[in-house]
Amino acid sequence: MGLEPGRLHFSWISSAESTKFARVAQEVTEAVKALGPNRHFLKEKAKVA
Amino acid sequence: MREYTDKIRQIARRLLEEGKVDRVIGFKKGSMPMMNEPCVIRRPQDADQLIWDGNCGINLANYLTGAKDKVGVVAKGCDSRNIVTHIIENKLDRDNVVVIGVPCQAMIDKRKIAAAVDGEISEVTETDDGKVVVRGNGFEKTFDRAETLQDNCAICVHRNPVICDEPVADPVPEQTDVDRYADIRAIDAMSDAERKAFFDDMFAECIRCYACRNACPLCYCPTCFVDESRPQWVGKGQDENDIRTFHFLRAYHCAGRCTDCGACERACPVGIKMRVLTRKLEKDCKELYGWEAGMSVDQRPPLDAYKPNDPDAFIK
Amino acid sequence: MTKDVIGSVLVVGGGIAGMRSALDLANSGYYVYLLEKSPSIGGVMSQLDKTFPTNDCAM
Amino acid sequence: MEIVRHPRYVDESKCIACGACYEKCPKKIPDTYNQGLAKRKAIYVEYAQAVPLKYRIDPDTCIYLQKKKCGACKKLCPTGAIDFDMKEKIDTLNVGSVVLAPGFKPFDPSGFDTYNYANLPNVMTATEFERILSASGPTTGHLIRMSDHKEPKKIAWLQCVGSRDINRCDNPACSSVCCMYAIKEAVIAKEHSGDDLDCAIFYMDMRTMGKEFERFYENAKKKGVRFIRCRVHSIVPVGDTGDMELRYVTDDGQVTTEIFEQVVLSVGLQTPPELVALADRLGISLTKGNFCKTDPFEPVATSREGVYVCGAFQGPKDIPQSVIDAGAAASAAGEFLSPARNTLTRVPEIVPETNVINERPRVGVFVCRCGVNIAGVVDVPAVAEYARTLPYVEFVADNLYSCSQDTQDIMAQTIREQNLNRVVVAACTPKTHEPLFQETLIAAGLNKYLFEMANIRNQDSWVHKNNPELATEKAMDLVRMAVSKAALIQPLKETALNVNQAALVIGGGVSGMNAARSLSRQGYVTHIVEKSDTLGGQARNLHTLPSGDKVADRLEKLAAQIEADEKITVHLNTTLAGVEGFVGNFKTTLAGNGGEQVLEHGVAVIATGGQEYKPAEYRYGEDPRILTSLELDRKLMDNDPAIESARSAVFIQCVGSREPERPYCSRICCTHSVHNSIELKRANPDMNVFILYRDVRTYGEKEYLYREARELGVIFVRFDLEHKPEVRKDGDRLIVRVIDHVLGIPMDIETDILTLASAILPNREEKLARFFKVPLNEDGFFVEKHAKLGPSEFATDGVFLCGLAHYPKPIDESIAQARAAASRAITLLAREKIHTSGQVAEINPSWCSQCGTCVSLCPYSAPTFRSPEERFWPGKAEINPALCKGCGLCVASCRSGAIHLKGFDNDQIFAQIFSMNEAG
Repeated sequence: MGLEPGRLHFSWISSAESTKFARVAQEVTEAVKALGPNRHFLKEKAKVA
Repeated sequence: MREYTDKIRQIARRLLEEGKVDRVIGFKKGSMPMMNEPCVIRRPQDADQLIWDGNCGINLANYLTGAKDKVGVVAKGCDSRNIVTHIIENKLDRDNVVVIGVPCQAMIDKRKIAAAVDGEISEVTETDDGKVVVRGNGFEKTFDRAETLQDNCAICVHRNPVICDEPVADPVPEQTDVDRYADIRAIDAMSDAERKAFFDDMFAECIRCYACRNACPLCYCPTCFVDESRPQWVGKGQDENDIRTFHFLRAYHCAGRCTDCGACERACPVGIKMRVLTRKLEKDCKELYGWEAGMSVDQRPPLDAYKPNDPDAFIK
Repeated sequence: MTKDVIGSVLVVGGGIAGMRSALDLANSGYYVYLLEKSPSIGGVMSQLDKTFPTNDCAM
Repeated sequence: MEIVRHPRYVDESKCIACGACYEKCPKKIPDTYNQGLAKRKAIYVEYAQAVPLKYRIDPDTCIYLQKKKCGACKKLCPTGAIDFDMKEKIDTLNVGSVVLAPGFKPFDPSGFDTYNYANLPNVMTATEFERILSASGPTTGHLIRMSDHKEPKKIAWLQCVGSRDINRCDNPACSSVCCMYAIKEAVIAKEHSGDDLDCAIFYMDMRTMGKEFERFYENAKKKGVRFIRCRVHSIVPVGDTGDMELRYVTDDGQVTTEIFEQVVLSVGLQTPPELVALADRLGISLTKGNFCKTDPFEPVATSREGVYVCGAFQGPKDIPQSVIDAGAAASAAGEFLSPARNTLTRVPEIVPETNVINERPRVGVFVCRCGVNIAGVVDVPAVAEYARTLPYVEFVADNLYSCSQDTQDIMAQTIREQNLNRVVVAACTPKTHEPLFQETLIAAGLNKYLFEMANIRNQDSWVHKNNPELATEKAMDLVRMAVSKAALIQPLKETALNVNQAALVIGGGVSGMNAARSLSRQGYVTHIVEKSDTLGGQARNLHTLPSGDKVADRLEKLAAQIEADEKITVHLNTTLAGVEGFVGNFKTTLAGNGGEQVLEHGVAVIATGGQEYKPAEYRYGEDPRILTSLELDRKLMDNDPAIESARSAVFIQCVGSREPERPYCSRICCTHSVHNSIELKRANPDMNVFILYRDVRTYGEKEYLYREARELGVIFVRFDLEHKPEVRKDGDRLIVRVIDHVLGIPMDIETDILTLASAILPNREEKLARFFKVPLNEDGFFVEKHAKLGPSEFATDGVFLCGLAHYPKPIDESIAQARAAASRAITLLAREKIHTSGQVAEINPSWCSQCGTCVSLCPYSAPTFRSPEERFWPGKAEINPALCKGCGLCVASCRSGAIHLKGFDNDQIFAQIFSMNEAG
């Protein structure tokens, strides 16, 4: 639908896989940081006077 | 077509006479060409109002939602699949419905025809040799019927009714050599920027009239998500994000349920081709779960059930 | 069977079997003493990585 | 009973598991939890999820306890929990019964010099290998070998190390679990290191006789795990490469050598000497293999009354079987103590609840310092100050330790004095502490759901300890989010449902009768429904058990007990015609004997059994000398002269089992045939007896039978699926042809009795499955709640499972499971009332479109449709709070947005998200 790839991630992580959780969280954060701010589907904030 | 009409009238009359149904839903001639209207017949003597031709595209399952009385309904392939979905989703009791099954020879697209001629059309006739003759103020034009079909009918692979109590004719051959997803694959192959541009263009005309939703036999929620205010899932304005949210979410709500009857596109006053959304999901359901909507009253759509072997390749 | 039995049970071992047994007994209305020689319960199962056939995490 | 309480040297009531002591403890020692593969300190918790999460000092390695020096932990401990003066204490407990679940010890292979376990770092035991695979293990789940931390490319598993071995160790029994765990380790190792990892398992017989095990085995083969049938003699190091050479003989007799980079020894299960001593002290008898001796009809009773056993001490077994035993032991102890039920348990006092509905929110925020755990990083006073500025916050306090008993009392008092009606605690994790704080709310007269927690320790101060400013800012964000949700939370009601105290057992076989007897002995009225005209089920077709017991005698006794039991009603020739209701309140219609009858009951046990496969192969039915296993039993029971006169007998194994169309092992047939072969040899020592097998699966101590059969001269010939034996008739002669696996040539055996060890089939109780909303698997057996932890119950509350309906199993295991099912059922019945959780889904009927997605999707069958005749909202879906687990699946799936999850309402979650957004 035109959402940039890399902005949606899925992963199975069990409650005991803390290291995996940390790793996936890192990976997702880095992937999203690399993409930079979202360019699509931005809604202009309503301007309040 | 004449035989279909005669047979439908005959069946409807008999069902009403025998008291098997309280009413029959079918089509009657509209006041304008190519504008047949759904109609409800309650008395045997009114059965002769019923007709059948290439302008009976409206999905009559839409008129069955929540029916409590005995209803006879004229149904082509897609209508019958929506009736099945209705039965699965408790919108209809199988015992309350008599399906008058029409092996469908595809519907013609009034917009294609109107666009191909200049001037007001006064009469459209379909000939037995597969031609469509269009007459209007000072012109007459003949088309190959195959060229005037609705987009969804051209690629239809289930023309015969899935459930049928009163067959109108012998089944027609199904199309086996059509590619239902050529355009979907093209969109899949686009880059995200191209795809965004594609959808920007596609939704540019949307006026949020919700005709697509209202025409869809699957959209029967008492309160649609777009009308909810707590929480407000979708803004009410013409913001492009809200328009997209509406269309994408509506398509997702139809995932695994849509029969590609084409009601949404037919209803759209500005000609948005939103079937690419529902067909993308249809394609995924077929490829991932081997599922086609409305083919059996015993099975719920794949997204309504969990199986341990559901594909999960997208999960890392 | 004597009728004046004591309504408590000593469960020796805090592995999967001991824990299950203790929980069942406690939930059935008996006071349970669960004995474990190491400082925490869980037994060998807690040392396993995953368990077949579902490859669920053992923890 | 006298028990010794070993000193922990840490006061459990004070220790808050902050870890400050661990940080500073200077003593590093091998970590026993990680099989010595990693280091830990002398003060330690075994693993991060340990229960209780309290530190302990190892007196053997602690510098202070050994030399009276150091004491760093004592100086550092913020709560003063360290107490070096703790002494061993001897407590005397008066108990009515004892359950022994002391487990096993993995076999120590250091004594096997040919395996070089003691010398080669890359030879490890399977338990050590588990730790290597584990994310919480010494390598955080990276599959590397110990010598050089390289990722091995080739791993070998050697089976039966310390099992089925009388030459090098005295453990003749099979450990039952090693085949499966080796396959599992190989599969997981491949998942870790990729498909090109070469995994080879060297085995004697592949014993995958448990439920779904055979499929797992077949899948492992498909995934490329190599299975090599050979017992490897020795492990030889290859220079100083760290690699090892194995010599083995392939199926076709070729001697091969292969180099592996890692070798895993599949060590067996054995009873450690201290347990043997304990058994001696308790005066209970053991088997030859030092496992606890039990009777097949009383599988969890030791030789001493009131002392029960479960788990691997009863015999080598896997987790599901241990869990089944555990339930059985609990039930047996419960039966023994039934008159004293609820005499020693305690009931908490109830504080009346204040009505806060329609009150303006008055939020109290308690920010916890957790000693230095939070306050060392996060500026707690600043967070508290900030909390004061938030809307609806009326009171803020910071506590040193919110979880300590005195703070709890103060909190309850504050809630009362300040008239607080919502409470936020910013502290550690709700996973461990939410229930505690909810208790405080209850004590203060507040509904326990008027509580929200912000995790500013585990998710903040611990992970951002190097960035205090950021951590403080994040703590403020978390508190703001929690407060914004708290303002919107509502008190939730937990409805209480009465549990009907009667039980229904479906099936009157050994399993059903045992389940019923356990239920009745614990005081519950029980109904048995049996479709045939007698009790006994399949066991009626069995002759003797390996223990020598005549099944008929024991069965008769059991049936007589059932019939004499006043609390048990037996309904013969009866089936179920319909089931309504749910846990605690079932209404079942019984049909039979010319009428229908409605029975109300609180729980149901499904014990519908199985049946024998009637073979279509091996010329079954064409000759009276070709029998199924049960038909042979019948002949043995009737002392048929054909037995005595037979000169030769052949058994063919795996008839209808482990075939593509029935890919499961029937578990009992190997033992059954081996046992019957012994019976035949005993009846006629001159008879030539052959057993044609694929793998001999005489697991556990059944291995003794296999040995005995071989000693008596029974000949075992192996075949494989591609070369199955052929049966032909030559005139009057019945001939079986099999390809001898040693010689590789066809061998003709003339036989007078041909026994086909045919599969156990499920009864495919589809109707029953629909009635109770419980699933059947592909093979037609019922699917339990959890393969490991819930083998005797269903995911549907109040419905339990045992016997062959679950999976093929011998009588002792069926009885254990029957009693386990009863035990699980009793935990429900004993409660008399069930309280639903407050956090359940609720349907707004005016928005419900009746599409049925929730009804189809819910794993717990909580949503149903109202009757179409109902006056209000006919036909709409509704959720039974007694069945709802609050998982939220229906909420997410509802297109109409009609379902919401109480306690996690959209507005509450949105409030949290929107207030997070302010973080910028």
